[in-house]
Amino acid sequence: MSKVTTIEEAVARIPDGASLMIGGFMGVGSPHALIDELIRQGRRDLTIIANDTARPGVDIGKLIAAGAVKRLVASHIGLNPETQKRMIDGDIEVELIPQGTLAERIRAGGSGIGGVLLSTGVGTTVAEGKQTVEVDGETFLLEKPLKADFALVNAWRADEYGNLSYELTARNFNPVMAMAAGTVLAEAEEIVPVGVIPPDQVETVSVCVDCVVARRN
Amino acid sequence: MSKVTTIEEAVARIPDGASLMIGGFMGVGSPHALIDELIRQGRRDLTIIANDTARPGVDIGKLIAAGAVKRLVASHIGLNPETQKRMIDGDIEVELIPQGTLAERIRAGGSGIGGVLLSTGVGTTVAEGKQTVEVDGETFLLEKPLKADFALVNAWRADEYGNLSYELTARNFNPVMAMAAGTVLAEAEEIVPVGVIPPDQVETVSVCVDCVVARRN
Amino acid sequence: MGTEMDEKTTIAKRVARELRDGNLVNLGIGLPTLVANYLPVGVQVFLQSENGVVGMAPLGIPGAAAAALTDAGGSPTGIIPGAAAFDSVTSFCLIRGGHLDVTVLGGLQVDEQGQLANWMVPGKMVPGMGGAMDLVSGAKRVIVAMTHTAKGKPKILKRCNLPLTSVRRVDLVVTELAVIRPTDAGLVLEEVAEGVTVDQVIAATEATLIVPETVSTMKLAA
Amino acid sequence: MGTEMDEKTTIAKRVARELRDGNLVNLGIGLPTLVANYLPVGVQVFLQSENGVVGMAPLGIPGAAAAALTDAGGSPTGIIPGAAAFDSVTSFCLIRGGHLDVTVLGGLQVDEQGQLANWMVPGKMVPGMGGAMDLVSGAKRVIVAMTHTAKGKPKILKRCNLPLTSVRRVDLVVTELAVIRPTDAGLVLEEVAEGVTVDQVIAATEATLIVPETVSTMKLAA
Repeated sequence: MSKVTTIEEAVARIPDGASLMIGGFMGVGSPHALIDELIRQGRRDLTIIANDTARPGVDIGKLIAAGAVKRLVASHIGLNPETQKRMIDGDIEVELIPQGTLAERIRAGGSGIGGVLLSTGVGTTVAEGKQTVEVDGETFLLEKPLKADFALVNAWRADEYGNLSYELTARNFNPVMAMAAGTVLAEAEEIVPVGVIPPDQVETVSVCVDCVVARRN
Repeated sequence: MSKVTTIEEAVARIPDGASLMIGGFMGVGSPHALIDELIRQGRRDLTIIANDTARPGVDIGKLIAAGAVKRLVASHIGLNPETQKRMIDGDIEVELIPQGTLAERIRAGGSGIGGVLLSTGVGTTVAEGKQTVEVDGETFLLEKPLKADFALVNAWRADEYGNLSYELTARNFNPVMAMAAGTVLAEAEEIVPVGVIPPDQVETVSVCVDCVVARRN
Repeated sequence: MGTEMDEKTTIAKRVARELRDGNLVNLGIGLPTLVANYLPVGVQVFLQSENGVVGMAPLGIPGAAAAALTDAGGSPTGIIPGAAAFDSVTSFCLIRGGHLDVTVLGGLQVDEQGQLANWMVPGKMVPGMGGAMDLVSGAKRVIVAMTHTAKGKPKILKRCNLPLTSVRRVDLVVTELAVIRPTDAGLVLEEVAEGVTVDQVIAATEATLIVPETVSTMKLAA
Repeated sequence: MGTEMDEKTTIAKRVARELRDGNLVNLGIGLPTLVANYLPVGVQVFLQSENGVVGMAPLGIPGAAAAALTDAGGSPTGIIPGAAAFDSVTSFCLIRGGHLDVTVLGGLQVDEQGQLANWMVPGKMVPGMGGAMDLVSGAKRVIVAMTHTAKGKPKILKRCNLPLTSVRRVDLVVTELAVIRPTDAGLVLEEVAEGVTVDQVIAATEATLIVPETVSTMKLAA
C-alpha cells in the first residue's frame, strides 16, 4: 500500500478554492516542490494557513506573487512587503493570529478538541469578536479549532506508508498540520523503505498521510 | 551545570503531603528506583496523578500497598484490586478521569492553557460538576489544567543537562508530565554526556528537568 | 449454540469483515483482540494501542519485540515494520481527532438508542474508564463485539441501566447470534448467525428490534 | 550620548546582567539578540528560538550548523551541544507554560501601566504579531530593551496609543539612558546611565517617573 506518487498527481488532487495548510517558517521546512507545482498547474482562489509568507519569490511568497491566494491566515507577514501591499490593496484577505495560538488552533483541529482557552491576546485587538471564558476568576479567549482541506508538509524522511520524520527547525508547523487536514500531501528529501525509520523517530504516523512525493533537486 | 544527583538526594526533596505525577502505563515506563526510594524514605499523604496503579506489588502499586497515598487521580485501577479495596474502604480518595482527558489536562497544566474543550464524557457521570461550553452549537466539557508539585519520570537516555529521550511504549505519560510539575525528577536507564543525544531525538528539553538520577540495577 | 470459544470466534470473524485496507483500528482487550487474526486476504490494517503505538502485530504473531513494548493491558507485544511509537497525548489526538477509523470494544449493555455501557458496575466493579470513553466518543466507527446475553440475561436493552460510556450512538453491534445496526429509528436486525432464527434473536433481546423484510445470514471471514 | 551602536551596546550589556545561570531565554530579533554576547562569566543560558530550538549559539559564535537550522528570522544559526529541536506547538508550550524564564523584546512604546506596544503601527506597518504576544503574555519575566526615544520623541508614554502586545505588565525596561521598573504605583526610575542625570531622563520621558531618593548608576556587564 505504497502512497508514493508523482508531484503532478499529488497536486492535481487540489481544486481551485481549496483551503491549504502549508508548513514552513520563513521558507525553512516548506514543501518547495509542491508549491512550485501548484503555481505550474495555475491553482487559484486558495486559502492558505501558514506561519508566514516568507520573502518575495520564496516558497509561499511565490504563491502570493502568482495571485493564487484569496485568503491568508498567518502570524507574520513582515518580511514580505508584497503580501502587505496585496492586503492593503484588498486583493488578499488576511487574518493575523499570534503564533502560539495559531499552532494550538491547528492542533485542536487535528486532535478532536472543541477549543482551547488562552490568555494570549486578552485585552488586545486579537480579542475582538472572540468568545471569552472565565475559569477560576481568570479570563481567557476561546480559540477555535482550525482545519483545512489539504495540508502540504515537508519532511526529511518518509517511508512508503507515509511515516514522516523531520529535521531541526525545518520541523516547525509541519507535524501539527499533518494532523489537521482532510488530505495530507508530504514532500520528502528522501523516501526510504518501510521499517527504516525507527518507531521512536516517526513524528507523523503513516495513517495521517495520503500522498508521499520525492522532492525534485 | 550537571543535574545528576543520587536517588536519595532527589527523593529527599519531596515532602510528605506533596502532589506527584508519576509516569508509566501498567508499570511500563515508571520510574522504578524513585518509587522504591519514596517507600524507603517513608513518605506519607501523597497525592498521585498517574494513568493507573499497575498491579499489586508493582511500581505505583507498591506506594498504594505501603499506605503512602492519600489521593489518587487516574484513568484506570482495574488491574489492582488493592487500590479498589482501599478506595471502597475510604482509605484513598480516587478521582477517575478518561485517559485522553487526563493526558490533555496535564498537557494544559504544563503549556499555559487555561482549559480545553472535550466531548469525551459529555452526558456521562464524568460530566458531573463540570462547566460546559457551547461552541457553534456543540456542547463540550471544560477540562481544567492539572499540575503537580513534582513529576517523577522515566527516560531511556538522559544527558547531564537533563535532556531526555524515551523508548517505545515506555514513553506514555512521561514527556507530558515532565512539562507540568514544579520540580521534575528524571530517572534514566543511561546517563550520557551532553551532546550525545541528537537534537531531533530530545523529547523533553533540559530546561524542564531539575534532577537526573541513574536507575540502580 | 456452541461453546464460548465458538461464540467468540464467530463474533471476531464477523467483525473482521468490517475492516478496510489501510484502516487505523483500535481493538479492546479480550474478545476484540481476536479480530486481527481473521482479516480477509489483501486487507492490512494498522493496529493502535492507546499506550502509544501504531503497528502492533496481531495476537500470536511475534513481530519485533522489546522490554519497553507492551499493549494497553501491559502485556508484551510485537510490532510490524512501519510501526510508530508516541506518547499518551498523541495517542489520544489520533483517537479523538478523526484519525482512528474503527474501534472494536466489548460491551456490558447496549440500548435502543445505540448507547453503550461498558466500564462500570456500581458497587461491584470500579475499574475506571481507561481509554474507553475517548474511544467511543472519538473513533470514526464504533463496533461493539459482545456475547448476546450474559448468564442467560439480555445485554441489548431498552435502556442501559449501567453508567454510559458515551452518549454517542455506536455504529454496529456484533454478537454470536446477530448483527444489529443502531439507527435513528431504532435497532435494525441486519443479520442472524447460521442456524439461528429471527425469533431466537428477538427472544434473547430485551430491546425492540426492527426486522426488515429480509434478514441475511451472517457471513464470516474465512 | 554616543552613536546608535554605543546605545545598543549599552542596553545589551545592561540587560545581560539580568540573566541567571541556567535560564531559558528568548531574545527578539535585532537589539535583544546582542544580549547573549555580554553574559557575565559563569552564566550559561539556553537560548530559545520560537521556530523550534533550545540551545542556539550566541550571535557570531558558529556552533553546529545545518541547512535546516535557522533562527526566528529565517537566518542560519548554530547550536551548542545539548541543544534540542522541536515543533512550533512545543515551542509555544515552553513559552506559555512557565518554562521560559526571560524574554527580551524590542518596543515601540511602553506606558505608565507597564504595558507594551511593539507589533503594529496602523496604516503603516502591519507585519503581524508573530510570537510577540505569546512571549509577552507567557514568559516568567519580560524585559523591554529599546532606545529611550525615537527621532527625539519619547517612547515611554502616559498611555500607549499603538495597539498593545499584551495587557500584562512588563517587568523591566532598559534603555540607553535608564533602567525603569513598572510597579503597581507606576514607573520607578531605578538606574540612570553613566553621565546621564535624572532630569535628562525625565525630559526624555512622557510618562511620570517615580524617582526614589537614590537612583544608582547603571552597571554594565564587562
